[in-house]
Amino acid sequence: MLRQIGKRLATAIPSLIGVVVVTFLLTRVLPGDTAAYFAGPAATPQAIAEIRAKLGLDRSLPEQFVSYVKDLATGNLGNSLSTGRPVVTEIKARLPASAELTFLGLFLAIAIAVPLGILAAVKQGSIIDHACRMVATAGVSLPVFFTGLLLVYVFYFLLGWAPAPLGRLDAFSSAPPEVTGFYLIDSLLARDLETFRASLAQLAVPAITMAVFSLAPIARMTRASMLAALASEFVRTAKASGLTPTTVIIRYAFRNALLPVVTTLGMVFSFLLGANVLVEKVFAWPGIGSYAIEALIASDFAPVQGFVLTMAIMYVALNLLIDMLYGVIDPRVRMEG
Amino acid sequence: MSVAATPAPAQASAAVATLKHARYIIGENPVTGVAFGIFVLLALAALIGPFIVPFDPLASDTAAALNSPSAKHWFGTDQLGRDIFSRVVVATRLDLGIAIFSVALVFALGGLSGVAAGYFGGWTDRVVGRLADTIMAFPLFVLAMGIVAALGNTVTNIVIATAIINFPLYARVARAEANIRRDAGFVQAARLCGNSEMRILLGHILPNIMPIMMVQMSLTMGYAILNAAGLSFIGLGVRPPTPEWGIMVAEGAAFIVSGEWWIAFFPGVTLMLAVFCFNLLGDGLRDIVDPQRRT
Amino acid sequence: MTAALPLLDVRNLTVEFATRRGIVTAVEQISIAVAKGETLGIVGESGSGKSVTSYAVMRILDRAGKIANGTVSFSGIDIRGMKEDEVRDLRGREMSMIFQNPRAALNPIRKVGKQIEDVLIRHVQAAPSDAREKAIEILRQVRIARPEERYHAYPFELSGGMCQRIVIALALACRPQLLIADEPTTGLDVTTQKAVMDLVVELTRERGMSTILITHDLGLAATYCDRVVVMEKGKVVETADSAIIFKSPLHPYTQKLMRATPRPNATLRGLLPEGEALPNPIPAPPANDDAAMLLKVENLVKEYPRQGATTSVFSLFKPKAPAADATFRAVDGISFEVRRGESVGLVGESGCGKSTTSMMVMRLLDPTSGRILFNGEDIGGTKAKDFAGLPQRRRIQMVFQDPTDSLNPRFTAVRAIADPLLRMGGLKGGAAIRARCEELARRVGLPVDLLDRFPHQLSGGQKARVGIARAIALDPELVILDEPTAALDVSVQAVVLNLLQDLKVSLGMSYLFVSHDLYVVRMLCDRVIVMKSGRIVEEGPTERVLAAPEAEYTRELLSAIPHPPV
Amino acid sequence: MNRRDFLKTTAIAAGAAAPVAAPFIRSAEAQSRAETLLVVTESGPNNVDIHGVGTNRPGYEVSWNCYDRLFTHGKKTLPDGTDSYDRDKYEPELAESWDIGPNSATFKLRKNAKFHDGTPITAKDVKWSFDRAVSVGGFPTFQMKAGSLEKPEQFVAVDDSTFRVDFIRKDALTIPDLGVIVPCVFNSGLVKKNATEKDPWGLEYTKQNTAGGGAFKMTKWTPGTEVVYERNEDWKSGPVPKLKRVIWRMVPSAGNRRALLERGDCDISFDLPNKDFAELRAAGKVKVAATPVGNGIGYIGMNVNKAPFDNVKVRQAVAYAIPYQKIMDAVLFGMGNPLHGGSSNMAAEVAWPQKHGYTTDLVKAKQLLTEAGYPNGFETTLSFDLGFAVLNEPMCILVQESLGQIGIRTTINKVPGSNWRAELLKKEMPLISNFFSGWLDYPEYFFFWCYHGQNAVFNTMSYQSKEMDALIDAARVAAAEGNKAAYEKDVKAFVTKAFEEVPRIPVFQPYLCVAMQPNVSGYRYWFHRQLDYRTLSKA
Repeated sequence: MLRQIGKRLATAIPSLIGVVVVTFLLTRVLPGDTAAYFAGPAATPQAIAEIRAKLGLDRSLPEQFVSYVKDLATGNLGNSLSTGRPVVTEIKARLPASAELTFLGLFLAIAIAVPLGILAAVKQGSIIDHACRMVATAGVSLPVFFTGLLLVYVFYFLLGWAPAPLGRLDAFSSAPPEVTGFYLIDSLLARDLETFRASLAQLAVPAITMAVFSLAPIARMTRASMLAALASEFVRTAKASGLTPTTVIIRYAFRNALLPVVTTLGMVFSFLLGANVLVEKVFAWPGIGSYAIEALIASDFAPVQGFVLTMAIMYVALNLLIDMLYGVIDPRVRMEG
Repeated sequence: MSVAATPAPAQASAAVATLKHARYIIGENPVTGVAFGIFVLLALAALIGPFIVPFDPLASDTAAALNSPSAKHWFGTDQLGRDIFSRVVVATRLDLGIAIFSVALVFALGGLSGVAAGYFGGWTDRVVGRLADTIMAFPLFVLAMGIVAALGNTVTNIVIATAIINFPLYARVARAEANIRRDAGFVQAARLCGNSEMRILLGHILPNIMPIMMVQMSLTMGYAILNAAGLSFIGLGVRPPTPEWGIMVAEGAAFIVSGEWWIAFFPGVTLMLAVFCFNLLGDGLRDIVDPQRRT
Repeated sequence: MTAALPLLDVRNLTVEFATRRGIVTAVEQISIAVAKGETLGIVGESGSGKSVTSYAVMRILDRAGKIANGTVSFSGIDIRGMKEDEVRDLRGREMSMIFQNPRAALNPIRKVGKQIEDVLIRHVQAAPSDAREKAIEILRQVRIARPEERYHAYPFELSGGMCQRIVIALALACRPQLLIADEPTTGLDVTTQKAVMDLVVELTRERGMSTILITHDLGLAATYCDRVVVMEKGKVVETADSAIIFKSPLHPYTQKLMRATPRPNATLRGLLPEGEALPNPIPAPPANDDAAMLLKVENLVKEYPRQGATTSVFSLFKPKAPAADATFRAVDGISFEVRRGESVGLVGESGCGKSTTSMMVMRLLDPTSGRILFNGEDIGGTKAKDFAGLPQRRRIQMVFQDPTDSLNPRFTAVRAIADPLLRMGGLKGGAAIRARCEELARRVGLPVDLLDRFPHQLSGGQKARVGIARAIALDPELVILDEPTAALDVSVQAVVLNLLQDLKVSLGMSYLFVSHDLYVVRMLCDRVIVMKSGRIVEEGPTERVLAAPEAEYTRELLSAIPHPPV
Repeated sequence: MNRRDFLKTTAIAAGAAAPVAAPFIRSAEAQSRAETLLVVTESGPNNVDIHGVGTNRPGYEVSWNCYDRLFTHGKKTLPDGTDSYDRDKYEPELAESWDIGPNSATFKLRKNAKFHDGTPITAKDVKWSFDRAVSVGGFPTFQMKAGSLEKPEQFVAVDDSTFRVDFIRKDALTIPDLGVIVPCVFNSGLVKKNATEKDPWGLEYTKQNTAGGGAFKMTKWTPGTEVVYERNEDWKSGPVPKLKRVIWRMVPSAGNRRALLERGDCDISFDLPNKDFAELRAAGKVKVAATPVGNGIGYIGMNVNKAPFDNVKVRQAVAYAIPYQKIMDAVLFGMGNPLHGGSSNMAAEVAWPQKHGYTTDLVKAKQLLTEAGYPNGFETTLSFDLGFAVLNEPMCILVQESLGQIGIRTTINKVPGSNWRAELLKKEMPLISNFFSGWLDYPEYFFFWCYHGQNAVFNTMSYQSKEMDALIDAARVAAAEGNKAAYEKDVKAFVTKAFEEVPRIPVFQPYLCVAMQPNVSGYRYWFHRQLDYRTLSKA
């Protein structure tokens, strides 16, 4: 098993190298003049040149790249120019917020979309099937920022059910003592139900926004692979053996249909990480997505590079997890290793 | 070239059969029918929209700013008094354009390289695979943002960025489908007939994976529009005053709380309908273009 | 046969399917009875409604299908009128079913033992505590060696025959009264087929069960059934004891089917229905070097890497040769020859290397070593992917096993036939090519008006003809026939085999005929080569090999083939 | 079915949310809530040191509230009833009293004033801080220079509580310049302790930590998310603020900020779109203070070094083609003073900004364009700062449309906020929409940076004219010498010239708008356009 993980990680290395190079180049092509930005409103050209030299931006691209890679090798992602803090610290502080939101969104999406997909497949061609398709498709048809703003408008502004979109906790609650960085978990560990409810309340609307966006691909894939599984011969055998519909649908059909669904999850996760950026902006969420946008707009290279690299590593880790899940679900995959 | 061997009447009858089949699919699946209807409307709007709209979509009229929907302004007016209905209709061409061109581009890039990877295997496969993996490892929207920010926010660059982030999807689907067929009987037969590898790839394999690619294209067309909208939200969309759904929604969103719901609502609904329609068409399309499911 | 109440009594059963073209009647007014302890064969070609009948009995028709009329009673109980959960109780416990393609019939990601347990527990034949023990016992009963270990196996770890035993174990776990076996051995090698069928017969006899054997293979029905029902296009055309039906079939369709089934001493013309015999073709003018060597294969070897052995992470950077022990030989140094105008049969069970050999000769696959001489030239040295550009390409053609798979779904028949003409025919202009295609169509007996159809609009036999027309379009000297009739019904097979024989005579081609069926080979081939595990075990004139096989393996093969009484 | 599931999920989530939607009902928090101010704005500080490299506007706010200056400004009440700082009235802050002579100014510091860490504040700290301001370069040095504060030698710590500034030349702006944000007093001991050889002024430390003695201490800062202040209970440089705590949250979505205000979930916010301010003010649920920004204009600038804008007739044609009233109505929603429609281009008063004589007159514009040799117009690019898109974008669209009618075809170029400064510096954009305001509310100060031939970054039009330079310089001298008549003449002359040659077209003087809950009082407008928490209180 360990060898397999190692192997899988090794295959990810070229992609990660690709990510590092592409991000580096992309951030350097950005039109912003970082030095001018940080020289402030009243800077003279000399002042800007000084700052440029100080930031090392006057060196050639290859030189800059080499020193960037050297830093990377020591785990140093550089300092954010705009906040002055080490990018590693910032990402460490913000990643849990994004991760908590993204995972809860993904979890919600799975919890809704998978049953929908199964239902649609079992009742293929019926009104229910069409309705499932419509609902899931409608969710993915709106720009995610718009869904978010709409939900805020309805559930916060009009109805007052949701708390103010002020980030992870309202201004007057204090964060639970940090263990995992996930407020939901940390507050439970601290047996602080009040904070748990407060942070869940803050999470609910943004997580729903994310979930709505990712329903369609999961539901569509669940339905398609369930249909394939239900039409398979082993399901016919199971039916001919008199097994109950629940056993047939769940233990025989769904377990087999899971593989493509799990594969889709990897892709959906990648999309969610992107959508996350917009959702965080809408909900004033102190995650790394909003951090990255601000940095990108400020042409602040280091955080953008750090963000993309973190996301890439998360993506690789998730895919590793999915591969391992594959092994759990499908013995054929396990044997090949 | 090869079509010469097939006389025209056969083509015509095939076309008639396709039409009949399409009518059948729509008859059987009302959802696809509805989606198709929306598509026709959108296509119509894109073609003749600019000639039939009641107002100049760019003309401001501050005296009539922020009017709610009325008989004169069906969808109301925006902050500068521009007629939202006219803007929504005129924007169809640009939005469909972005969708179609980005899909065409990603099909040309991802689809073809994916087919080649699946068919030839070996280093082609490894290179395309690595490329797809690398792109996939980016948070896709952020990559699009970066590309547009770096190259400048023109329509062309939005199209390019959208195409690039969809590359892995196309490459993977095309690769998988080509890989299944690389040793299929008809491919072997084509080899025996003296077809070169390139001709087999383009003339035999590609047409056969088109149905699946069409589904993929239909789905990503919707995604392309959403992507453009997201870029508009963070200020990287098309240039004003060009009407575009995403930018109208993004700008209109600021007016929701103050009660001018129509500014974001109508472009939003149109955008949603378009994406919705592409998504649903994807499913229906597969039935229409896949001859094996026709009898 | 007996006055006692039949175990299963199907009367006036009509099954309809809602399809895109409206209601289609799959089974019409059929009546079938199965007595206790009896083995009934239902025989028919594809589309005869034999499987649908069994699904209707089990009430596992898919959503689109429904029983429109008739009654099905099992031990006197009306199955049609039962509630779904009541029928579910019957399934698996009172009547059960085994399917063709055993590997697909098992849940691929569940241990086989667990799958048996599921059924046992469902029908309260075992409690969760002793289910495992019972499952292992049942595995033992179906002759699975080391059942305790196999309990933990997944279907993909077992051979096809072994999987079929598991399926049988599933079906018999709860000791039902009726077993429906739907083409249980299709896709299995003849030797495996015999072992599986013998096992089914033994187990059902010993338990006094009734069995319905659904098959397209008259030989199988004749060997194992007490009574046979012949179905055609959803109707029962004849029912009789098997001893009687094969001796003196009454219905014309039964007669036709009987004739078309290859038997040890049948002739090609004899396969065709009476009165439909074709005129003999005019032989092609004999070539000058009549008995010259056309194809000579010397020490042909094909090695494959063992699965999973070469996937190195860094293969992008340093592709390395697989180690010697990581390979296995699909074809292990064989040599043979085909003379001009000769038909040579290449026979063996699945995995024996016969298809690999044909692909290498066809130059679709590169051999690991060895020589392939065609007309005295070594064509083995050219890479398969470059061979399309060589002039020899048009001299060697092939007819594929699966006519559906071998036709591009997006090409019309005429386009498919025209493909080699366009690439290598040297014909100019659409009209000339069209004319040649029509000529070829007439030659292979394909109505010209079907030429503009797509493959999915053609029947299996018609598709086979398109494939043959394409293969002979360039007047090749050697045609490889890779199980050209394996996917066809017997009556169609009879016609196609005759067509192939006639074409060979009139065009003066040589055939390399790859098949698993010795009787078919016998009718078409002058010589036969028997392969096993990548090697040739026996070679010689067909009549001699069949009449007096020298190799033990050949004898085994011959004896395993079921056939109707001669 | 699935729809019902979805609604159910939402309802559960919302149900869970309900009890905490109004957290302030919890009695324990009620007290602190009353003494806590919740501020929401679009963006937060990137650096809490005004001397730092590239400190943004929100950073000014931290500096203003956490550091003391020698003196501060008094209060005046504007005609509409809002409070404003008084440009001409100085009040003690760190200095109890001061004495301004012809060549120097001497300040007596409070003896009991302490930094946040308890260290007493001495004249040495003041000197060190001022030395730092003139030495670190960049913005602070520039700002000091604007008041002729250029060399460390000018600053003398006479004894622990006496501090003297020596003048290097006569400059009327020297004393006003000591009252801006930059000359703030740092805890020199603390900063020096955290300085390094590479960073002798400890900029890295103060970038993230406050080292002052102001009325508030910054206790927490999460960039892009939140800033939290606590009141400095030991503050001696003024009355102790009423607010105990200030929480400042960043909410990027303007719609959400308005929603928070309207639902009473935040106390104060000041960067909403004008339309929202106008509507909030009309609705009356929240208080809106709108104060014209002193010495500030929104303008359309033209690059006079590039054809066709090198032709004054073309510039005048553009000035006649700007749809002023449309902009006032549809872009500013009345939250600004119009600057068009004066009786003529002759300056009417000694003030800046003031009305010019241009109006929207397309016939005249077309005629001027024809005279200039562009009867068929031309093509150009109109650029704006995406960071201020709410205002700029609709304005540019209106300008674009109007210019189109006289044949000037423009492409709108949105420049991301980060690039704007760099683009301005290149001085290559032909046509821009921009905003500028000077801290020091004196016309010659504005003109010195925006019209003077020294061509500073804010002279975005690259306008150079010897006459103009002479007039501006003369006005500065006249001001320093107290020659009122000469000063007034010069100011009127350079304003008139700016209007005649019109390298930039003043379009409006914007209002600084702040919306707050009715129970928030004590808001005061400041030249730096950020909040001063010291005077604010909650009922």
